[in-house]
Amino acid sequence: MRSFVSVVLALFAVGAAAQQTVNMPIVIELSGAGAVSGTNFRDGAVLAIDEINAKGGILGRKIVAPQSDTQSNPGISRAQVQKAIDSDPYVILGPVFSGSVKVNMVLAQQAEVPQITGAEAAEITQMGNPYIFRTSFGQQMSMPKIANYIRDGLKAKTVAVLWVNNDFGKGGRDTFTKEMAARGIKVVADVPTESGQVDFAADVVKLKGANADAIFVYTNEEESARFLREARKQGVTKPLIGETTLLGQKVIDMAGDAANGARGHVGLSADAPVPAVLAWKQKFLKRFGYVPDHNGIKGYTGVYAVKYATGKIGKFDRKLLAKTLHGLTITPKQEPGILMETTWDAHGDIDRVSFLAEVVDGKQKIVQTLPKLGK
Amino acid sequence: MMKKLAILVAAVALIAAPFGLKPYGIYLLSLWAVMTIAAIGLNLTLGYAGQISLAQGSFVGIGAYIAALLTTQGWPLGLAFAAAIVLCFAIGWLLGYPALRVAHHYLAFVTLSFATLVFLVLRNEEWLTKGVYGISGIPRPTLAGWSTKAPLDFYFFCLLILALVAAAAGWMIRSPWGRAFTALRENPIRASSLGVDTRRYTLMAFAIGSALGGIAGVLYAPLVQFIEPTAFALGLSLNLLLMVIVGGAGRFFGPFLGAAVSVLLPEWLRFSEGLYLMLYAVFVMLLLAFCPSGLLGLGARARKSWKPSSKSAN
Amino acid sequence: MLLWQTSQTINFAQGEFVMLPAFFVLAAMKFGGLSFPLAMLVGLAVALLVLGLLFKRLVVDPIIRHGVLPLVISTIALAILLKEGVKEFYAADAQPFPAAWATTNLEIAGAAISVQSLVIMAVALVTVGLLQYFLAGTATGRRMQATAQNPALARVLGIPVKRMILYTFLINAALVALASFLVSPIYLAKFSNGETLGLVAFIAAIVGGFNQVKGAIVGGVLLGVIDNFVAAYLSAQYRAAIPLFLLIAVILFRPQGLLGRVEERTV
Amino acid sequence: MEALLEVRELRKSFGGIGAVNGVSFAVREGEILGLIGPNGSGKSTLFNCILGQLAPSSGEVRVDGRPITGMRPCDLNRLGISRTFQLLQVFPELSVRENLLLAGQEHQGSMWSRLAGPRDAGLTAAANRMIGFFRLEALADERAGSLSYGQQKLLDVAMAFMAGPRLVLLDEPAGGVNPTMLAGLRERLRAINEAERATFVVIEHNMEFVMSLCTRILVLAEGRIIAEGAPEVIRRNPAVVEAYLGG
Repeated sequence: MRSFVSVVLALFAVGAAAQQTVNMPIVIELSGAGAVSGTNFRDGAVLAIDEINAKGGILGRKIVAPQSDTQSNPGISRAQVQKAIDSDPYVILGPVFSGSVKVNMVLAQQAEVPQITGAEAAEITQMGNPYIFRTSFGQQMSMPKIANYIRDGLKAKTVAVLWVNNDFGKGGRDTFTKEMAARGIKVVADVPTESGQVDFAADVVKLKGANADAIFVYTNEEESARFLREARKQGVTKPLIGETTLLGQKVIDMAGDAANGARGHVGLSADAPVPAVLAWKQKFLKRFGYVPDHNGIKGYTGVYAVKYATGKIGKFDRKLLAKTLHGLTITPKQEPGILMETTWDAHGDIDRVSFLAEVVDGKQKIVQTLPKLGK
Repeated sequence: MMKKLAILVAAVALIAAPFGLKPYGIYLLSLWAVMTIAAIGLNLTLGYAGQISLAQGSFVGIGAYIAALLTTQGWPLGLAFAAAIVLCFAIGWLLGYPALRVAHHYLAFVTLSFATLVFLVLRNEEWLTKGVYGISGIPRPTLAGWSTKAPLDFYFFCLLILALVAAAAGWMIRSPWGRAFTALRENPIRASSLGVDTRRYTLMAFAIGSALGGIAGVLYAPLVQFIEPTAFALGLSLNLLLMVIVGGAGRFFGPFLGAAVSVLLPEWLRFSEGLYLMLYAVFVMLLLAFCPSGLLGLGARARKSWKPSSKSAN
Repeated sequence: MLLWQTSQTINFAQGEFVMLPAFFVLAAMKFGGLSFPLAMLVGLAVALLVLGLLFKRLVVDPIIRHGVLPLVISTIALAILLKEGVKEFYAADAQPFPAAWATTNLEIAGAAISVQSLVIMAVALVTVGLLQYFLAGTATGRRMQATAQNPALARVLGIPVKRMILYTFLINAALVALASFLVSPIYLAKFSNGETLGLVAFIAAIVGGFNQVKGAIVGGVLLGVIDNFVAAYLSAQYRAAIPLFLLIAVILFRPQGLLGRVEERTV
Repeated sequence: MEALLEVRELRKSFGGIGAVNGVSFAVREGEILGLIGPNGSGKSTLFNCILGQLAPSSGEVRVDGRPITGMRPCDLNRLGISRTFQLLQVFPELSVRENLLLAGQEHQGSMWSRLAGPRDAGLTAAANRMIGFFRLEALADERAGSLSYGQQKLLDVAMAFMAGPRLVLLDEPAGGVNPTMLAGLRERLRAINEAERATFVVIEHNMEFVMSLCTRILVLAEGRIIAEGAPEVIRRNPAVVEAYLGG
């Protein structure tokens, strides 16, 4: 019914395109535990929307993007997504927290509204929902790459895991452990930490005691920074391996010297050695006054993906948009705003090049570029 | 007389409210009804019996997890209600024991510890609660052929439960128990010398308040249709406490207003975008500065100033 | 971080109070272009003004007459306000905070000890010493303690109760500012830091005994040791529960705190 | 004849300092026993030990020959032992009538029947009788907290009688009550004593009040009984005079 209305509206819109707008609500974590990621995502999306609007919008329609804060609370995120759906949106952007996404992706699916999420938990794209799309690697994509690096790059036989005990950290840890088992690498220490934890002394003691060949760190940015400082303080010498949340520029800024030597896999990075990404970073910094993390890229590229796919269809049709995005590859040549060549698979997961990086002298240095999986 | 009329008007308004609202508004109203139930429970413990509890949110959580675990296994929601009431009553009873030994902020922190413990158990005991992943796909109930799947139907279901709970709580407060609870709050030593079994009433106040929290939880799970531990962390308990105090502790209709402030006010303030939570906080602080006995206290004060003949008292 | 109950106030925003001064400093450096030491002084002054004087005048005074509960709620709201304010007007992400001293490690008998920890310990000890001296050794301090223990009696004895309470708030503000400057280089300055800090501080205060400065310190140290011990040797998943159980045990079996004296209860 | 209340060798000390040092006495049914003594002589502590608010360090309390030491106040109350406190203890947020209803309700039925069963069961009638008896009619629906001190004191006493107790321990019922009201109070107490055969133990500093009300008087000093006898005997006892003037 709703999509029928929107089709009618879309057809009608051809005549009155100049006055028409397209509604892309942003439902995101602007307060509570997810505020950092959410704010990045939001600002990334806003940056893209303003650029697109400045150039005349999508198919001649300006984007309007009302923002609503989920307070990092799934119950409230459900209310806000409901509100967004009530306003007859074209696409919903956000949220980032996997828990929140799991609540409201069902609503978006029922209303047949495509949802561009920032969440990375593996199961989201495995529930058969044709309206959910990621803009970054899910954990089931990134963990094998890290696992390979630990086996081939480090030749480690044992590994210790430090993870943050929320859905993000737990999901990553579970996937990682599975990948380790598949490669015959033993997990000798398994250390959960609290979200927002400030004192990592005991955890570092435990990790040191395990004496593993490598330590895999999967916590949010600030905790990573605090951990790095504590690890430096206690003189940990084993390689510290991580994802974007360990190697990001933000972590490096916060951890100072202590970040040097940390290395690992970066699925999506504002520090990627891709000119388009670096230029984007500068643009973002100039506009918002802070250095974005990968969530900024998620929001930004998500909006551009919608723009490109819509342009390809030639009209505003939510169902068709979802269908088009599945299996779609967008290259920066076709759409500069996508920054890097990106492919969506049938589940809404993405495929993209990624990087192995190391922190050297307070800078993230890309050691190796890993190709897309699909190639 | 006036009061009865006001209640009637309010009831009609609540039944009429969702018509003309979009699902979002109906969802919020349903959430309000659920939170009101939990707040009524806390009001019993705190407002009437004077026992501070920072664990009410945990009972909502226990109720919600019972509902989620049972209904996703195909059991009816009615069974979840029964199980939640029994279990929360029992746990609430046990939680009441520290209250016999300590009071005020010490009791606050015993209950706070309990709240943290419940959160940790919900998060860490993955075999039971699915841990941080949460439980999704919680079905909404069908009652004698009436499916509450649609937002409107589910709202009326919540409203029905709220009415039942309110009626039961009202009955109790007007029974000798209500007087005994008040006596417990105002002067437990004197109450005891008048034959009031303070121990049993204290435990009862905790247990019943907790059971109502459990009922709210059983409704919360199918309302949101996804639950995870952080929703029931300390924040919810503090929020419920805020509802009770802001509405007017120890006043029957306090929780109704308090829940409205807590659930609906932030939504109304969203026009201010990033500032809305700050405005909300300022509102709460101002309200408490000018009327520490809550919104209903404000009403009572207004009435008093109209009727200067009644004796002023402290 | 540890002076608490002198004014019979439960402050759920105490953690936010520790979080905030670091941002005063950062803001002074960023917008005022001040050097770090100067910014610290500004931060301290602003903390005294806002977290001491204004907090008392605008939040506590109008409400405290009406009982503790409304005040508790009000401080919860205040915590939201402070958190959101910092997030909205400064930044949502964690900010590195300069340390006033070297961040290098010292090798002592083979163990690495960071200068930071030493400085923190030293400053904490000196502060406690000064505070203890002030409260027990000076006339004003003794008056403050008298006020805390029995305001009515203190008034009868001719102690300017109001001013004493104000002093208490100012000292509290100074202490949180100090705590803020000490922990922020390690913890990083972030708007949501208060949530963790407040709880820890409060538990420390209860464990050690209310209105006992010494007790709060012992409580704090004990808590830190136990927390780390549990995380290292028992269950890291349940580490948050342990201090709380300690708390319950203390409350139920030694309500006066580990170091506190028994207060006679009157019927 | 067996005593209604019997106290044997009761002792209570706080941190090594004895407040009650071996007190024994008996109260016969229908008696009005006065308990006097200087401040700090242990009168209120004695009451608290008898009534379960404090646990005695040693000694025994019997009612009808049955030991009740260590029983909780609420259970004692339901045995028909009631009390008032030295300081005012009414429930300020409840109305006068509700205060009285509360004072009577726990003596009826079980906890469950109080929740589910008939609301009243003669309770309101009893409360109204009590209101009439203590002449509180005009104030029946006022908040107890809004009453004058003397009125609250009357209510306090009325509450103690609500459940038809056999033994009432009154802790300074005359304190702070004006002389007119005091005469009324004495008259009421005497009337109840005669009509219901209710037994009283009264702590009081107002000598005139005690002497005119009580049939027998105990004098306590430093936690011990130093004199016992009819009012006129006590009045002339040199030890009593010494304790009051010298203490």
